[in-house]
Amino acid sequence: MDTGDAAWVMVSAALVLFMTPGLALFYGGMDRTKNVLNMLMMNFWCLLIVPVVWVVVGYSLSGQNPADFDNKFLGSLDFIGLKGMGIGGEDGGALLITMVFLGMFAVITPALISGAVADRMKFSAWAIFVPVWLLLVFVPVFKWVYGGWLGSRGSQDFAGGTAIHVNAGIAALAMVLVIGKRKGWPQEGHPPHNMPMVMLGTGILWFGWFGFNAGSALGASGTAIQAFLNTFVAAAAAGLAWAVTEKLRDGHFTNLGAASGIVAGLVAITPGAGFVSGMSPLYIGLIAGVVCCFAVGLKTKFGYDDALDVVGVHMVGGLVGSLLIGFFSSPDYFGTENKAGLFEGGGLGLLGEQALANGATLIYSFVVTTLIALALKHTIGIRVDDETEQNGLDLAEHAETAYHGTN
Amino acid sequence: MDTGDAAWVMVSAALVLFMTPGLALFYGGMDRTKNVLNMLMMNFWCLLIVPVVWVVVGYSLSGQNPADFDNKFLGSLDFIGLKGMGIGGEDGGALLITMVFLGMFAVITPALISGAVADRMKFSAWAIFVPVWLLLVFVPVFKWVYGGWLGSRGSQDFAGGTAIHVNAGIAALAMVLVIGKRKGWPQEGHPPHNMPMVMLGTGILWFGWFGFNAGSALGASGTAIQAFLNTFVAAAAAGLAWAVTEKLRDGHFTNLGAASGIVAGLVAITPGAGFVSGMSPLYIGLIAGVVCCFAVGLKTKFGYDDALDVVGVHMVGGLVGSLLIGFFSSPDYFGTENKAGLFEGGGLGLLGEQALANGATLIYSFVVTTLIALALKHTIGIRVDDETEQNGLDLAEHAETAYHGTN
Amino acid sequence: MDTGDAAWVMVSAALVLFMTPGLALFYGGMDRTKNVLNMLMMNFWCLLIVPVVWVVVGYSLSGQNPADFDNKFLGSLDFIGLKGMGIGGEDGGALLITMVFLGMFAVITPALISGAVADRMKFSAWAIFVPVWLLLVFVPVFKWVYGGWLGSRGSQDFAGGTAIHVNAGIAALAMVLVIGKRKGWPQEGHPPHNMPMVMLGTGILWFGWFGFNAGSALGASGTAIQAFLNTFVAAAAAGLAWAVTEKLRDGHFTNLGAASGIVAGLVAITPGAGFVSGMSPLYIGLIAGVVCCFAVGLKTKFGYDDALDVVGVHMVGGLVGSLLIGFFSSPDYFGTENKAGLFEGGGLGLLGEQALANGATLIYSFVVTTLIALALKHTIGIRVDDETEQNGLDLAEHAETAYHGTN
Amino acid sequence: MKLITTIIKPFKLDDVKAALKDAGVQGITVTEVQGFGRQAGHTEVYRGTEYTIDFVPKVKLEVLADDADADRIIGVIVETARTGKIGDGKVWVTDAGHIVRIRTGELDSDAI
Amino acid sequence: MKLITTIIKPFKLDDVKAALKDAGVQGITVTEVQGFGRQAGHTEVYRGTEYTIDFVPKVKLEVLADDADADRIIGVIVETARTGKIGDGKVWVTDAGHIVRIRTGELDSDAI
Amino acid sequence: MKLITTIIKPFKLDDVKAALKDAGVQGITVTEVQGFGRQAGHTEVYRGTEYTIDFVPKVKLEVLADDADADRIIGVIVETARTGKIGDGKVWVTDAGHIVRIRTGELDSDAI
Ligand SMILES: Nc1ncnc2c1ncn2[C@@H]1O[C@H](COP(=O)(O)OP(=O)(O)O)[C@@H](O)[C@H]1O
Ligand SMILES: Nc1ncnc2c1ncn2[C@@H]1O[C@H](COP(=O)(O)OP(=O)(O)O)[C@@H](O)[C@H]1O
Ligand SMILES: Nc1ncnc2c1ncn2[C@@H]1O[C@H](COP(=O)(O)OP(=O)(O)O)[C@@H](O)[C@H]1O
Repeated sequence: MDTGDAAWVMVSAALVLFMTPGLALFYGGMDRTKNVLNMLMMNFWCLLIVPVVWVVVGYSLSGQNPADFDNKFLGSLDFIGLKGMGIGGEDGGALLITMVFLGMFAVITPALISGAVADRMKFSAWAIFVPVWLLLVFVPVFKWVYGGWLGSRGSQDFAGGTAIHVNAGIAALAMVLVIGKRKGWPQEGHPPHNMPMVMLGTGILWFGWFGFNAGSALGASGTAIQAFLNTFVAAAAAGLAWAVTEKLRDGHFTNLGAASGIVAGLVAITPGAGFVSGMSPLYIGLIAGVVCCFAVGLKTKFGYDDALDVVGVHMVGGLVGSLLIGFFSSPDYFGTENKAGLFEGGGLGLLGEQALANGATLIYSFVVTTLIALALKHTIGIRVDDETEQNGLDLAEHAETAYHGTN
Repeated sequence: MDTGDAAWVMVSAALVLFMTPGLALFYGGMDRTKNVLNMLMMNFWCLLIVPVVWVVVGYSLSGQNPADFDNKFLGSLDFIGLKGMGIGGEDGGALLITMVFLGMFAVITPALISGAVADRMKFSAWAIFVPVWLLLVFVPVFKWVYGGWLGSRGSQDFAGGTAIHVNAGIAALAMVLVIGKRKGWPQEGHPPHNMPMVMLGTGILWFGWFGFNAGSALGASGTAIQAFLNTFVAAAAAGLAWAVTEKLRDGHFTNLGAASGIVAGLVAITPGAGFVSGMSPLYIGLIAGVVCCFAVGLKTKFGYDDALDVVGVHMVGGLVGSLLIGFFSSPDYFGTENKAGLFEGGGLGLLGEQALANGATLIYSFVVTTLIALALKHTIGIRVDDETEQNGLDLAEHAETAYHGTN
Repeated sequence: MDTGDAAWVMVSAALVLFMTPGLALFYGGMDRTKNVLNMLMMNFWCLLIVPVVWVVVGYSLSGQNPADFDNKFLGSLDFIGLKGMGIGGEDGGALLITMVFLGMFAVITPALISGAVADRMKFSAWAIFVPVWLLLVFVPVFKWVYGGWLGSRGSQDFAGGTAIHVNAGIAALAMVLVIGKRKGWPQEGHPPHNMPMVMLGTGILWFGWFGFNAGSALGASGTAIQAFLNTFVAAAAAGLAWAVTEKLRDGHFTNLGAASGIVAGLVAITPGAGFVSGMSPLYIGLIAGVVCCFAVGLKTKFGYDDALDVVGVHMVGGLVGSLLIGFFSSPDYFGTENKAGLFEGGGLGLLGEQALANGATLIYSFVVTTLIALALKHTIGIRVDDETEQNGLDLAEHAETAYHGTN
Repeated sequence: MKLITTIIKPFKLDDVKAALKDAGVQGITVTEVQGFGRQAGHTEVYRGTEYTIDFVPKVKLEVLADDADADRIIGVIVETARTGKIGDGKVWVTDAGHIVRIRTGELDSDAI
Repeated sequence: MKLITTIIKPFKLDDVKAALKDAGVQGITVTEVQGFGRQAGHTEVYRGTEYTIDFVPKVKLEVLADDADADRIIGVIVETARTGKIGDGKVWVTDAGHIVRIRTGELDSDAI
Repeated sequence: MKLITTIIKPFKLDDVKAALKDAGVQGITVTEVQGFGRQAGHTEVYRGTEYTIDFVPKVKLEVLADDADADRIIGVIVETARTGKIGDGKVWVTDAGHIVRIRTGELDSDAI
């Protein structure tokens, strides 16, 4: 493996790993003092269980080993325990570091869901949910999109807009529909307990997202550079759009608006990061910022308690970005195997494929996630009791308190 | 573009991006509870607006495209919207990633100023100030120093001592002279509300500064390695010098002293990072640490309310480092197009050029920044009303509160 | 130097630098409000003093310059002040960036010890202890293990299990035996004052550890990739093992358990990061997680007040990982100069060497650290007075307070 | 004039505040406190070491009231703050004289 | 003996403390509290959702004083803490007996 | 009924709590406060600028007690909290009427 490519993929993998603690802080800061450790632990749990499941069986089933490229729905069991994979081959470890890089995505995808179920999900249920959902939802959808039936039809997803954000976002919706609303929601609400923590998390997320998107080029290539540039511009544009929308609508530029917009822009540019160029990332960011700013209001309208807006930011942002590929995809730079979008001289074909890929993901993920949630609900239970919810999950679920003052 | 170089420049750009949230925490921790979100938002605002302005028009005007190398005062409008720039050319995207890398500097330069105007500047004025200052001050000075009349005369500025730190530092002074002092200053003062936040910010800044300085070699070259080494040694030496100076003068080794010294050292090594070698970074760091430790006391002496010491650390540190190039610059390693400093067998010529470049920057930036500030003052107003200042800017300007305890 | 290798080693060095602020937060969050700044400053002190000592004399004495490879016990004084080292040579700066990379290890090794002596050590004593210990303990042990008598006999230590973690861990034990217990310990204890800070520190540590371990390949090679993978899997496995052990034993999955396990796994994989493959990192992580979870209980059993478990995590984790090389080392991928472990077709030879290397380190470090500590105790004093201990070290030692609310 | 002081469970704060408002109370001062009482504290385990936290987070409310209103107000508090579980807290009354509204200098009944 | 309690705006703390010191007061105990009263709270909007924060940050001061000094001290507080805007706060007095200085065991007047 | 209030040094909290428990006290309410008194505050220097922090962290304890127990309780507090150094704090007593246990509605002696 070329050393420059190896260096870039390793750095990118490290950056994506760092995103999960960043996400934990982003969510944890928005949460209340009494639940922040539960939020952190839901995210750290993904950091503990997913890598193990991934190297043992998840990677193999995800069908990302070239030997499984013919499969269209699932990988195989040929690579459980990384059988036969090493750095000694002639690829010098390229396959192995790709496996690790993808493993980082496997970590953060279920972690995204934690923001929706905040403040009321039993940790034991979460502990089981994560590996089960990983194998039953993340792994197949990932295969479909990358080298599977959706991808081969012609839909595009550079770094995981469909496979990760739409997938996690719709799963979050399924979860909150089964789990139900937090007590008192939406009459009462609770402002973020620690906004600087939210902003720190945002900074880490943006920083790490350069690895997420530009690392997905799997080398330090021109495509990586374009993805890097797009990640920079789209995040800023979306943050700007969200902040300005709020200023016009509510009267103030807010930190949470800036942070939310940045994340929405990062989500929206993810699917197209390596397929669009020029000012397209600017437009994608601006659109995503405005759309997501309004989308987070849907939960009160429709009455699903998506506590920290996983649906409004990740599902909607992912959909927006993924569909916009149908307009902005520019095959010039990225090779003709990629279709052109409507604005780049292509027809509606790509848009149709994008719609199909996302539609299939939405349906499959929603159905299977609902079934997992129901199974948990009717066996070990999925929701803490009222007293735990009132007093906070940190103490009851983890026997820990976030802040100890008088000592 | 060589993959190793591409990897290094991308990593460096990501590191520099991460510096702005780091700076936000560094400043925010030093600020008071009631103003911390305003401080964070001033920094995040730069992260939102600058990338957009940069790709649309800022980069083009900055004259950093080779086609504009003949211009000596300003770039052109030939590259607005990144016209004609892509990864398809034979440079494989080198120009594009350089554009992004420079964009990160464009983000953090106005952000530096926020520390000076803390606790009293209207956010609406800041929102306008940032893009205006970027185009009227940052962009021309950047051009002058890099490929413009100052640079071509022979002054040196490896990673932005003059173009960024001196420039932002003197602009900070201009701003506080127009805005005026905080109520009660200097009789009353307010210690940092969260020192661990300051130290976290310091850690992020140092980490990111490796990208800032060593990334400015624009490749993973020997020069990058030297700049990396210098960034390591100078920051430590300056932190040590500041901490020891305080210990001798005030009796204690303080965290804020260590943090301030580290930042002062990072600032001071920035201009010479790729031009000095051997033990020179050690000397530069030690000198900067001591000088800046005393320089932050000037504000009380002269009565300008530079709240978080942007002048004392960035302007003074930048000047110290830039002038010291005149002594320590060692062309042996860095090519003979670079002049030698006094201690390296050169004459006083380089020192003269350094003085001239910084002098020109000081004058231009001070005058134009003052004009911008006055224009804001006499139109939309530049300062919040007394009640907002008393109650804190977070609530009045952003309708947010940093910490919510009882929930 | 190949650009990809240069990029990777620079990135790794930056990542390792970032670990020390991460460690400061990890420890600081576990500490009490009144002592957190003292904890941070102990760590930042290493960031200030060690780089200076390292470039001036430490590196030279550590014998890591090829010219000193024949020495078996200590380097020489030939490279004080980096004499004769530059980027102009035909290695293009490879030696210089390696020197910086190793300097980052020199920074963090004494910093590790700070967690043990928390809450009671005089800062003036710490200020002297760090450079003295660096030169008298770190430097010689480092030489012995890397290119010295222990390494040449055949023991292996990829990234510093013996030279760094075992060394710092046993030194921590020596220190607390001389300094004595905190007032009230173990009857009273004090839960962490800020758990989110601990989790942030953990995230930074894991992120940085990719540089620590995979960077130790000193290039973007297959070995680096394997070390990267091992760092990912072992940390997760150990975190999982510790968290599950606590769940079974105490009833809850805790954040501190997850964090501690992650760090224990990172420590344990450090010595073997570039020598084991396949599922070995998984086993090493699982073993280290369980062993260290119990090892942190030893301090109450044996009555040594290792405040934040440096012995239980770093010494024990380092020993576990280092000895497990004797079982899992797989020379296939890493060159036949490396011995095979017991499970990989080797005999007990390697295990014996590992035991010897760690034994020698334990004895030497313990004895010399004890002597340094006693010398400090009987000269300037090593422990703060009771009142300072009661009121907190932040104010008395640093004239600073971590959090200022009412302002 | 009376000063009514009450210690309640934190999650009851919103309810009690609303009920007091409905009962005509125009001002309250709230403090976060730590309570020690019949309601057991809890145990936190960090790295296997148990820490007993004796204190339970509570909220203290102080209400200045006319003598005539005191009993009614106490009644409202008791009724609203009650969950019937240990740790619901206390209410008590002390005499308060010379109440002054700082803004206007109004006194006693006029000041509350 | 009297216990004078006052709720004031946080930014007035330094002034009131200084004025009390000038008035011969040798000790004060200060608590951060949340006030609810005529002074409206405020609204914070997070992601478009409005949260009404009813409480306003206030500071509570407690001063033990000789009976003879109480009125004077109240006067000083009222004068210094006044801004004339809603939310300036209250002062009130309660009787305090058996004041003991822990360090010396001194009582009442000698203990304050 | 009596309300005993005391200001003590924070590190004495555990001892005082234990002593009160031994003395039969079943409940305490604790508040973190800032004290100003004879014990000097301190100076913090940030970047060469001195900030004088007049306030010292203290802990306030409130204990409701039967009239008959008050003196004994005060004695226990004074004895346990004393270090003999400036800043040990104060104890004082106020009359408290109508104590109600919210959970049960029990009154006065039964409520504490
Ligand atoms: N004697 C007391 N003096 C002061 N505060 C008390 C006293 N007893 C209880 N409290 C306060 O009331 C709270 C609830 O008391 P507790 O005994 O736990 O339950 P309950 O009021 O239901 O009997 C305590 O946490 C404490 O804050
Ligand atoms: N009846 C009351 N009982 C206790 N505290 C009160 C009462 N009324 C007001 N306060 C306290 O005084 C503060 C100021 O009161 P407010 O009604 O807002 O203004 P003003 O005192 O100017 O009339 C409140 O925030 C609250 O802390
Ligand atoms: N007159 C007072 N009124 C209210 N609180 C007081 C008064 N005097 C002292 N205090 C409180 O008691 C604490 C200790 O008092 P201080 O004068 O420092 O020492 P000592 O009690 O040993 O004389 C102070 O920090 C303050 O909280």
